[in-house]
Amino acid sequence: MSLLSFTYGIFKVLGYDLATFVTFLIDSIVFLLVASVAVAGTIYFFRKYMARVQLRIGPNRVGKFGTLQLIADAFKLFGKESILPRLRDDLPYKVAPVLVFIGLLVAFSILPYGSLYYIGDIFISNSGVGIILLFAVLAIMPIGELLAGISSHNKYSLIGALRAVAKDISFEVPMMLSVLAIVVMASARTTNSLNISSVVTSELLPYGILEPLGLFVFFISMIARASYTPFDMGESESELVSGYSTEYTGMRFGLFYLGMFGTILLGSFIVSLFYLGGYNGPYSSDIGLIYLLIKAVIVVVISFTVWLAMPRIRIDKFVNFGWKYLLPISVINLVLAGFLTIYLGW
Amino acid sequence: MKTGEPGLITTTLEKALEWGRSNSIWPLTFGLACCAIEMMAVQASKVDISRFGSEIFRSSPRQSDLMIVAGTVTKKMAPRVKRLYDEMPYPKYVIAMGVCVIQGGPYVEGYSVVLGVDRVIPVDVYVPGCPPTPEALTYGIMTLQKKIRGENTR
Amino acid sequence: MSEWVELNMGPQHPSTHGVLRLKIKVEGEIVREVEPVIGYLHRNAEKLCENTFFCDNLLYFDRMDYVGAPGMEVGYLEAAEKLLGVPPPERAIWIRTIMAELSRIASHLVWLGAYGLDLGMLTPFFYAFDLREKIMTIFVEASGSRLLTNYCSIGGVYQDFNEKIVQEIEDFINIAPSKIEELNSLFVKNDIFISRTKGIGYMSKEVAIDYGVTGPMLRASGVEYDVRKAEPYLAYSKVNFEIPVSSKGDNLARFLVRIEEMRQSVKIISQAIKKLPDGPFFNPKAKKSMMIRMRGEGEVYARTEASKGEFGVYIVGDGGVKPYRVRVRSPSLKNLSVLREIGKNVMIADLVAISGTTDLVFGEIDR
Amino acid sequence: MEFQPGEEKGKDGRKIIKVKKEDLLSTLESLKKKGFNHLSLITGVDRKDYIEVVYHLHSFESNEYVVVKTVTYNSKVPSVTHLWKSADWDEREEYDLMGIEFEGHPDLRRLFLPQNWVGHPLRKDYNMKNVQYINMDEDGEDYATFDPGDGW
Repeated sequence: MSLLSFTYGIFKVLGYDLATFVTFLIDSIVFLLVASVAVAGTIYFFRKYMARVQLRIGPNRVGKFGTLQLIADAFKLFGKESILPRLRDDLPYKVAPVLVFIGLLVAFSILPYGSLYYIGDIFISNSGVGIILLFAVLAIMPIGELLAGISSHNKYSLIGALRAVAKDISFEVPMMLSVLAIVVMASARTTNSLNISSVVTSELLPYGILEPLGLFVFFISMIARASYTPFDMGESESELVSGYSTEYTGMRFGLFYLGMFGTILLGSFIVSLFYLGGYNGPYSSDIGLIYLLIKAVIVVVISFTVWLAMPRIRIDKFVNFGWKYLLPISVINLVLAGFLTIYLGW
Repeated sequence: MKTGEPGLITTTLEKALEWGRSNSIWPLTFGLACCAIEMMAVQASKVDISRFGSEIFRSSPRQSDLMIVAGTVTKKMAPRVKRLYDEMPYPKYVIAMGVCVIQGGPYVEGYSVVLGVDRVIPVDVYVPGCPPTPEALTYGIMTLQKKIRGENTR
Repeated sequence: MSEWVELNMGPQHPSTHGVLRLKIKVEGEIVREVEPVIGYLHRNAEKLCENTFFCDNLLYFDRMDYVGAPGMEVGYLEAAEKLLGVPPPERAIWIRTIMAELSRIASHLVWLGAYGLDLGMLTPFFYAFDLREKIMTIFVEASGSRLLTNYCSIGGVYQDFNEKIVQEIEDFINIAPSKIEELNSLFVKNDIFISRTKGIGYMSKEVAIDYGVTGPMLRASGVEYDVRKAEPYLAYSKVNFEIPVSSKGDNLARFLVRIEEMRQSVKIISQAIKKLPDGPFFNPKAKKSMMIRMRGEGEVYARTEASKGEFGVYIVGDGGVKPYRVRVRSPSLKNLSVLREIGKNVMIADLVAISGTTDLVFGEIDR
Repeated sequence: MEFQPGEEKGKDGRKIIKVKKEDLLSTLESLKKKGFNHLSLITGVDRKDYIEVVYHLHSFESNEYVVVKTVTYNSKVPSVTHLWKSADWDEREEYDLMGIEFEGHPDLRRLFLPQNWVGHPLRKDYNMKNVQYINMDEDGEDYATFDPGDGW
């Protein structure tokens, strides 16, 4: 029983073809809405959490406790004038924010979310090569940042884009190696070790305990992917004004903004799925989603705390760090994972 | 329906937009002089501007809605103020903070001070004081909110 | 040469603390040349001072270093009172010492918060401003104004310290050290902060002296020079304090020197509040009706240690009720001019970090 | 009051050395050799028919302070940037506001005001009624105009 078959059961009267189509359509729409609301909730939570950390109150004028703040922001951003720089590169300039946001949503729809009482397993796509797909989609988002930086005809944006690319190159390889270690370990227990849900189901002991080095590398990579402090060299508010998104106005900027927070949430889900045991636990067939959500929220809080407390690292130091520390660590991690798998039979 | 009378949906949308705009004013990080310190104090813990949804100080004029002209505008700075104002997307608002910005303040007799920023850009709300207290600036922002919503500010 | 890209930072830029404009030439990420362009806050204070009474000129000095206004007032009055011949009574001297030290802490706190923002740390700013609010309440209680106090006046102070102010200052002394430690540990216990500041922006002793750098920047380069010790004014010869000196000359040294200065200032205040003598708080020669009739002749140069460095005021009087010429030695101007030297061949991110440690306040640079 | 070379004590107790313009450089050089390595301030005082130029020097080693004063009738003074780098911006500022030309300064431009600003504001004969405006060209450089014109 899964979300898909649950919906399919409702529309069964329409016949197989139509029912399948309607099922996927409706599920995707519902899913996109839920994902968008979740991202908005992350932003709201961040603003409240930031305020608390900084001895402030945070938004409290719109709605109870300011819960409608994000809706107000969205309305305002929709109503803003869209200024297009005169010397822009038109197509990339317009595509870039969409690319970032679409990449984010697609990545959300690849993940499995465990199960909840009557709805059953919650997923949209249970691809057999989910891990490859996920990281392929994640690799789209920096392309959006790069396009935004290059096409807006602004020196700050250009430097921001160059930094973003330098940063991406230096953490992608360690990130992929640490994921590979997970696939290696999962392959001992499941036949389909590239499917995300079978990987998660196979981790009776969270992989974060078995390979803490991998967790370390992966968490840092996720911070760098979402690009907040200490690794927000692409935006670097105090140096490059706003980095690659300097020239963007209105909702186009809003998409970048959503994309950033969405990536934090996405990263937290991925970290808790791969390294913290995901939705496994007692009665996981009933309340697996709750386990996952709790873990994700914890990771989100840790991420925000890191964001608020850390200064920005310099780009060359990060590149150094990526190649000189993260890469060897992730290689060691991979070797250890192979060792564990072969000799200890994990 | 008579022509020229806005329909229900239009008015509702208009109201919603006004509500959104008034509750999510993102100021530009733009401090000129003394008043900028009080503008920073408005961000800080005691007078917390984030309650009104304005804590996101954007440093790029492209993403900000409100320009708080905080501090004396000199003649050398005035073209820049105007350019920054031009770079902001509509709808945009300006708060003139402090007497220097309103009419020149103590520097009114000088040779290099603009006698009021309203000679360069249009101003929505004037906040007098030298410098205005953070509370005064907060009141200015609340007045601006009322103005955006079309309420009577008196 | 042709591959260098010209980049304009400012006058509106989040890291320039006001209206500094840096014309920089970058090669990739590395800054090859930096030229500060100033004058965007040139408010002709020196000219206006010539057309205003001695007593009213104080307001232009308030607006110079606006984050530490009482310190500037003290600087002006040191010169003006010598010129006019109305020395302040003992109690006023001690009150001014307390106010000057409070303003030094306030100024360093603003700098600390802004420096955190420069480096991308969001939170210390709020903690610093939270502590600064305590000083602001003292200022409000004493003078009625938060920022530009206009508290000291020729021949004394505007009004006496009452019980409440003394109580508030004592409260501040009690909480300040622990809060300063907390702020300090927010920064120095962070490895990334250390990597951003240690060894970055090195300024040698020779360069610092040659460019006329003063204040914490000079002391961080290993010169033990503080006007409070070298030429004691106010009550500084009667209190115990130390001058923090570091020989490292980098960003971290400048940071630590400023933190230590805050601690020393708290120490000075706690001594001064105990020694605060009774007596009149203004010189009867300078009562309000006499204020605008005071005449000064000759020339006087007085220097004080403001939060940014050596703040000098040179007043020439021609026997009239208004000064003939007022000239201000602005510490930030000299501290900024050295940026051409130490801001070369560093990365853009480091340039921001370096210009952050110079602690610029534009009211004082451009005047 | 006629200008006489010599030494005197100021009202604030500082030693004032008065020198002729021709002897200025040699005096300052010998002072620098004596250890006065901190040039604190350069001031120009417009005395209507001549301009006084005042140098404030300090020595870190011996903690001494000395004021050197000279006068110029044609508003030209030799530059001391080769002795103290700190003189660079001071001289530019005095050139900007007081109109003293420092001969031998490597880069004598106005510091605060745009390059084509008319007059030197701190001169006593500067006409404040003559309002000038500043505009910005495409490259971000300023120029002063008497015509309010565009943007004002």
